[in-house]
Amino acid sequence: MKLIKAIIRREQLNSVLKALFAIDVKGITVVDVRGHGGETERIETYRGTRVKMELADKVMLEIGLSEPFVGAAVKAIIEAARTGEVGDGKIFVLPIDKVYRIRTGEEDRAAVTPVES
Amino acid sequence: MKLIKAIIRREQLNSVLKALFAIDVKGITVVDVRGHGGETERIETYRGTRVKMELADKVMLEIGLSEPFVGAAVKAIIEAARTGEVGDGKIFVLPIDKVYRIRTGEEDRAAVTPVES
Amino acid sequence: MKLIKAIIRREQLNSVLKALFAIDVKGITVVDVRGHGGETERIETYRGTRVKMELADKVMLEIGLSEPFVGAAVKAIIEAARTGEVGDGKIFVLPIDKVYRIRTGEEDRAAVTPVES
Amino acid sequence: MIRRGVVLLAGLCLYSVPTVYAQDAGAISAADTAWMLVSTALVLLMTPALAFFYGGLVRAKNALNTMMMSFVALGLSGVLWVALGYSLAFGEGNSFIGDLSMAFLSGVGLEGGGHGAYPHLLFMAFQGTFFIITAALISGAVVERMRFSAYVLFIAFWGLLVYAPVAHWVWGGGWIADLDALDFAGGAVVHVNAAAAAVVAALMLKPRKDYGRQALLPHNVPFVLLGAGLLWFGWFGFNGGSALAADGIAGLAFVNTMLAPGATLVLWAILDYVRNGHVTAVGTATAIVVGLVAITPAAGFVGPLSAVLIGAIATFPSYFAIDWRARSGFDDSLDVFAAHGIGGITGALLTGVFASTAWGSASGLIEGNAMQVGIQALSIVVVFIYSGGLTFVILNTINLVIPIRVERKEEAFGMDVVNHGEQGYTTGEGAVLVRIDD
Amino acid sequence: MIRRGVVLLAGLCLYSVPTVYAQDAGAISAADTAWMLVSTALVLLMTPALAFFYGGLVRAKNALNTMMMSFVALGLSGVLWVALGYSLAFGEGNSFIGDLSMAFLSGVGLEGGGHGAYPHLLFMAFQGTFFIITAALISGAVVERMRFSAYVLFIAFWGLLVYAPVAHWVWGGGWIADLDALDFAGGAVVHVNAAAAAVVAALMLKPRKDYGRQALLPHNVPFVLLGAGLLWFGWFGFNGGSALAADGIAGLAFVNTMLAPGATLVLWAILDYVRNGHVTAVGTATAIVVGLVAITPAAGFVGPLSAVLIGAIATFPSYFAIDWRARSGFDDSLDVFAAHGIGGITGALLTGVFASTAWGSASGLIEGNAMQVGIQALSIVVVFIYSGGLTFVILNTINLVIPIRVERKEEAFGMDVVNHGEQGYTTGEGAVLVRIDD
Amino acid sequence: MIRRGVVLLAGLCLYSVPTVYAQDAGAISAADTAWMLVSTALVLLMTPALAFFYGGLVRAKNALNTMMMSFVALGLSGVLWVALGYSLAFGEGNSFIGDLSMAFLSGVGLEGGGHGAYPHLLFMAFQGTFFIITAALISGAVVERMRFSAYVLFIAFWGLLVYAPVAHWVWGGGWIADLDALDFAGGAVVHVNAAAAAVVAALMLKPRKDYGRQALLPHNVPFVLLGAGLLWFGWFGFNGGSALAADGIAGLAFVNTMLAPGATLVLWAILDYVRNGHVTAVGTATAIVVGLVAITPAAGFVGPLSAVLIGAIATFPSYFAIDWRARSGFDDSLDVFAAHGIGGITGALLTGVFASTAWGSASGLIEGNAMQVGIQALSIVVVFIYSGGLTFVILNTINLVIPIRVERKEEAFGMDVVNHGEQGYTTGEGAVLVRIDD
Ligand SMILES: Nc1ncnc2c1ncn2[C@@H]1O[C@H](COP(=O)(O)OP(=O)(O)O)[C@@H](O)[C@H]1O
Ligand SMILES: Nc1ncnc2c1ncn2[C@@H]1O[C@H](COP(=O)(O)OP(=O)(O)O)[C@@H](O)[C@H]1O
Ligand SMILES: Nc1ncnc2c1ncn2[C@@H]1O[C@H](COP(=O)(O)OP(=O)(O)O)[C@@H](O)[C@H]1O
Repeated sequence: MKLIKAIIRREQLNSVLKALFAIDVKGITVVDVRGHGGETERIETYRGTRVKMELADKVMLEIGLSEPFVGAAVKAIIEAARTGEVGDGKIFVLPIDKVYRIRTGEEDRAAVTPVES
Repeated sequence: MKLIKAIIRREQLNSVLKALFAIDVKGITVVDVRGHGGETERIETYRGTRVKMELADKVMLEIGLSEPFVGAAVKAIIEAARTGEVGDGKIFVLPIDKVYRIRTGEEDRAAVTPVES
Repeated sequence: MKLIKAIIRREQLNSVLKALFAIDVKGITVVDVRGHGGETERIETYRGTRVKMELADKVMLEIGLSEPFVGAAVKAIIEAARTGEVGDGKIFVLPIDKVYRIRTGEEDRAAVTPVES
Repeated sequence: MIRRGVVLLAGLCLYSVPTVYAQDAGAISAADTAWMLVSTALVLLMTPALAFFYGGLVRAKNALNTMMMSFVALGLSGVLWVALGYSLAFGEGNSFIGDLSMAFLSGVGLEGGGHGAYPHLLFMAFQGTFFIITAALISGAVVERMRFSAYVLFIAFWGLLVYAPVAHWVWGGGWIADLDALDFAGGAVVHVNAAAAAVVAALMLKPRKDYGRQALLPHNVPFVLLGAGLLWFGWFGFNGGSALAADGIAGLAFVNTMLAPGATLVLWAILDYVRNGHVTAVGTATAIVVGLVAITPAAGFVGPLSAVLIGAIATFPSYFAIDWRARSGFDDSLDVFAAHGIGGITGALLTGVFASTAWGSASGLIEGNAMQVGIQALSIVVVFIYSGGLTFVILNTINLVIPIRVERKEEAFGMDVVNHGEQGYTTGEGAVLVRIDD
Repeated sequence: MIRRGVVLLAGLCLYSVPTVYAQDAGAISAADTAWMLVSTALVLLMTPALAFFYGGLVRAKNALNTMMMSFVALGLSGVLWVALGYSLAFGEGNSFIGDLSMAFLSGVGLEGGGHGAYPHLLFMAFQGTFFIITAALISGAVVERMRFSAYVLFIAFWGLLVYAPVAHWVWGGGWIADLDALDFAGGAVVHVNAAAAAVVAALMLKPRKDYGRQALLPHNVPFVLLGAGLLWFGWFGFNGGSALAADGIAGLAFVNTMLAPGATLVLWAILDYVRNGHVTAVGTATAIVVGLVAITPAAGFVGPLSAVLIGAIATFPSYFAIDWRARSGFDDSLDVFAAHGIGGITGALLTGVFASTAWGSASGLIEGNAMQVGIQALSIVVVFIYSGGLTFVILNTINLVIPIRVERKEEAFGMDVVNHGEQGYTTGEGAVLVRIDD
Repeated sequence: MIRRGVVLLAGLCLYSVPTVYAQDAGAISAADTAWMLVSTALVLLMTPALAFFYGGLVRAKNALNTMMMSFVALGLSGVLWVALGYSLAFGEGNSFIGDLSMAFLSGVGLEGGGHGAYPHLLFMAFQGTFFIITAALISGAVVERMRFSAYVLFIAFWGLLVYAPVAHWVWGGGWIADLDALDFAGGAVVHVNAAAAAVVAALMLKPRKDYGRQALLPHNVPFVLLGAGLLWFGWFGFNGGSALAADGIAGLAFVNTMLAPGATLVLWAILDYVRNGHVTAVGTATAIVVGLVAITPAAGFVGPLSAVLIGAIATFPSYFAIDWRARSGFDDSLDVFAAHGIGGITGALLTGVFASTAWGSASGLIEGNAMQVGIQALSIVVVFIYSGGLTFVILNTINLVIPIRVERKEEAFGMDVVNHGEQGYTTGEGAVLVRIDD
């Protein structure tokens, strides 16, 4: 089992979700984050106080997946999130030891297989 | 050392916290997240614009623990977070290489043992 | 490749960012979180409803780094985030299997090397 | 020279010569018209203000629902007032209720009348704004769990079956007016009346599912302060306009409306500080409302120092009532009873104590008219029982058709999404357009 | 006795004797002055109110820009009105446009005049608040993509080249006044006028890049409700003040302004409920504005029951126009056309239907004057075409100098950061002070 | 015919015949009463408005504390005004201070008096709203670090020891009135007075611990705009009401209050654009306030074009003062000095320049009365020194009892939690109910 953490632009979120649903990745958690990377800095001024904004709004997806699906998911994310400009973001794939579905107590692979709802 | 990531319903947060405190898990970080899973979709309408809300408000707990405590913590979370309806959430257990307590610089197990305050 | 997760005080964020930039760590993601640890509890009262606030505002940094940089980054964070009072936070170092840069599709080490912008 | 005669007359017709309210045409004073125009606008603004006062106090997932409970009254109650309410309240009728002689504004024109030297139509509108806000006040007791459609039905019937007759009793020439009870701007008609309905509704709906188990905290205290500030502003029209002329009594009512809440604010802050170690913002906003409620029945009858005293005294019962209520099983969610009920009762009784012919048109206990306190008490008790009783009947009847309470699951979800299909604060992330081809 | 003579006169000079607006000195009535002072303040407040109504409807990253489009008009349009606008609109001139006789307020003093028994200067200010808000209304069509500097230029030229002449036609003794068209407080001058500009501007700017592809949702619905509440409050000055005296007609216009939006609110809620299963808060706020727009041209000409009818009838075209628009390719982002255009047209036509000498100074269709509807229609059509046409010319001209639309990338970034160098809601986290040594 | 005589008289008694303010009974004009009722309500609303203007500018963790610093004045200062303040300011007394003849409103009744043709009590209330907001204005300099209890004590003493005498000097028949200094609505009494206290308080409290090291940004700019909009609205009562009658001078003061901030807004936007490349929303809100401050002393003394000029000229010193201050070590956190001090000084001096008997009751430099500028300057300097000096004494005295500044750790935590035991925006997550059994 792997955990995909993908940091992407907020405005790409909807297309990434669509791309993931299309390949049947349906369990997704989304976190609002802010990031610093290679993007050009923004200057803002508030009543004479001039500041450089080091952080840009991003969104982070966290997805628990069994190994075979990881490649397709990464590919889907990269395609849907890419604009080609600096700031498109990163994907990290982390190992997971164990997964539980809270509702049923199911573990591991069973836990991330979506129910028919 | 392990990192427990538990995605649960917001309205269960307080009971989960209470359950964790009860088994002496006292170092906890909480993140507001939104999730997509098997829950029924919500339709909302704003001045003629009809939208399907793919994400539901959830909350994610992140807890660094030494191995022996993981089982009990997972059990406590599952029990306190469960409502039995689709959308109760998931728990992921990830391996941790190293832990530091910032205040003291202590490492690993010492770092996550709560101080007496 | 490692993922550093550092939970720190919000008011220390700017100094931590500065310290990281100083050692050329430039890819950083920041999440607003709330945490429970050893801090003294806060009582608040709303129209006769008295509550104990179990969570304090914190901020979590997530940084993907190749191994050689981890030590320096952890050191920089600890130094910049420390106030010496309970509540300074924790750092977790997690293993990463794979990293992708969305803009280019580059993998692993190349993916986290900042572009010249 | 103060126009004592006119003032006296105005005072008198306010609480005891209501039969002249009706058709007799009369001259218009441009100045009185100007003031009544402004007052009506100010009172209308109080309903959006209440939406913010209440809306800030609930959780974010119920903010729109709470605000809508006030906003819907602006339309629904406004239309009902024109159709039937005004005539039922101010039509000649009998001592219990008006009649349908002015239904659909029949005969309500631009001529001045017994109500004052400004267009009759404007008097109708001014009174309509009271009808609207009284209905909206009740919502504070039922937020976060009452089904919106049931609420809408409820305020429609309550307005016609409870507010209209009670207004008739007190201001429309009914039996309470005949008793010479003093209610300058609606201590009984508005506040006690709404509070009684609130108590019954809260009891019938039962506590919110998380009440007493979880902390249900205000999602936006600045909104609460905004609401309190705008309520205060609007209340100058509520009390000042109730003089029905731009005269000395209007000045008196106005100034008392400024002073009483100030005194309440100070006392409340002291109590807060002594008991919690903190002066709270939510407490300050609440204090302002309590002071405004307490001075409402008294505004044009008592002197300014009495107003300060009324504001100060009224602090105590409401403060401790809220304190007790929050720890009790009685989920009057936004404390309509403690603020408007207890505040209104305190104010009405103290009107009977402090009323002074040195300022207004009637005497209270301090001028030797002990009876007045009894009359005040009687009027409150009857209004409370009538409003509470009818509320019980109306809600039970509605419950036969529409369950007045949403389901547990819906409550967890939040009233905004469940009842209104929208959220107060959205980012659009994760929202996918639905194409409909109709 | 109602001062029918005075009322009639006031009514008459409002829509057909505009040449007396100018210099002839006259007595001042303190009461009329008081009411016009209040009315002017109320109308001025409508522009910040609009900022919140519009600002709540956009995404958070564009909130300040949207609000600034209203706020900037308070300064820019205010100054232009003093310099040229007032004279162009209300100077004697010819039947198409005023003149420069009162440019820079030359001859505009504190004496009363043909416009009413209060200082001429105050009349200028009252009319100035209309000039300001009309410009701001247009912004609803262009938010989230129009470059701020181009917008500023646009409203400057539009105000002088479009608003001033149109106001002259209708209120300044121009040809529409000569036709005896009825426009009590600006159905054509304000709402249809702004809506025509909005349509053309929206078409020229093209849809927002995400329009129709992503859900563009309101970031703060409570702000929308706050805006609607304050707009309603301010509109009492807009319509009530347009009687230009504290008389019966002011009372009538005022009460109609309270009743019509109430009726719209109820009907809109029913439509919402029937079609979506929910009464929405955004819909309620929209309904209030539509009702206010529809009653604007009629306010002092029709009776209160007609006002209720106008409010009710006006619900339908605007409701379905919004419904259609949201699914169309026409990105009139905040529905200026559906609310102000269609609402204004409906109101103007219905004024021609319901105008009644029993209440105001003119007859409509129901009193046998079928012609009036035609006159109303003609005035609307001409205003619409003139405003739309000139908007096209002005925007194209500006576009030669400054691109009226920001770049795609800037649009993604948000207008607040790009156009104003600030954000509406910041935490300061990640913000590093920049030291400048100048 | 303009009632020039009356106008002149009104003007005169405003700044030089204050001894007649006291007891002599007189007739009441309903129209003047109506306007003074409205004006008083408008000025009262300015304090909640200020709470939002200031509250939006601070960080979220200090929002309630900042707002409470204004709200608490509504109660505390209101009660103190009734008890002592009014009598100290407007009692006959001597040329330095009033007396206690009207303490606890002794002899303040509903009769008209030398202050105008409306109830004396209402004059007391109108002046009371000035007392309240002046205290609240100071808070902008001390937010995010001053202990709330110390602040409360401070404004209590400052009000009685500084505001009351200064108001007496200028409006209560004191020595500045005798000099014929012109201060229509409080340039010196309100703005310069508060700004001097702000400067001293900011210096004594020292900068916030993060000041100059971290970016301290506004948490909610829409609140700042809301505050600015409501302040402008309320200021019509502040300046317009200071005519103390619904006459031509009220009209003049009112219109000037509309035009001057418009001019400031435009100039500020241009400066912003030229220097930063952006027109900022925070700048716009600030410009509105600066324009309002600058026109305050002049409102009823200068013509409308002079008002535009005053608004325009006043932009420059305040703009550059803010710009400098933000980069200096002087943590006048919300720029009370730059906005109210410099704005007030500029306005007071320009009143001495532009005052014109063609409009008001006095001549300035442009009409050859060069002396007037000197008188204006003198009055400002004395007020500034007196207020600053006493502030120093009062704060030092309080500091002996209660440390006026919170601890560093508390400052990091946020004033809302530390001083008020609550937060502005909560979700209730992680909040556990505490059961108390008392
Ligand atoms: N090493 C990293 N660790 C964590 N987050 C990162 C890292 N590098 C980039 N990010 C996140 O990705 C976002 C975009 O990265 P950036 O380097 O600007 O773009 P690109 O990948 O196109 O060069 C950043 O804002 C940050 O949130
Ligand atoms: N594979 C996954 N990866 C990440 N988060 C997930 C995953 N599956 C579910 N979640 C999170 O858990 C929440 C509840 O999951 P869901 O599948 O709806 O319920 P259940 O576990 O009861 O079937 C989701 O909203 C999402 O936030
Ligand atoms: N075991 C843990 N797992 C996850 N987060 C933790 C853990 N321990 C502490 N934290 C986070 O760190 C913050 C500070 O920790 P705390 O124990 O209060 O301070 P200290 O490390 O100084 O003893 C907490 O508020 C919480 O967010």
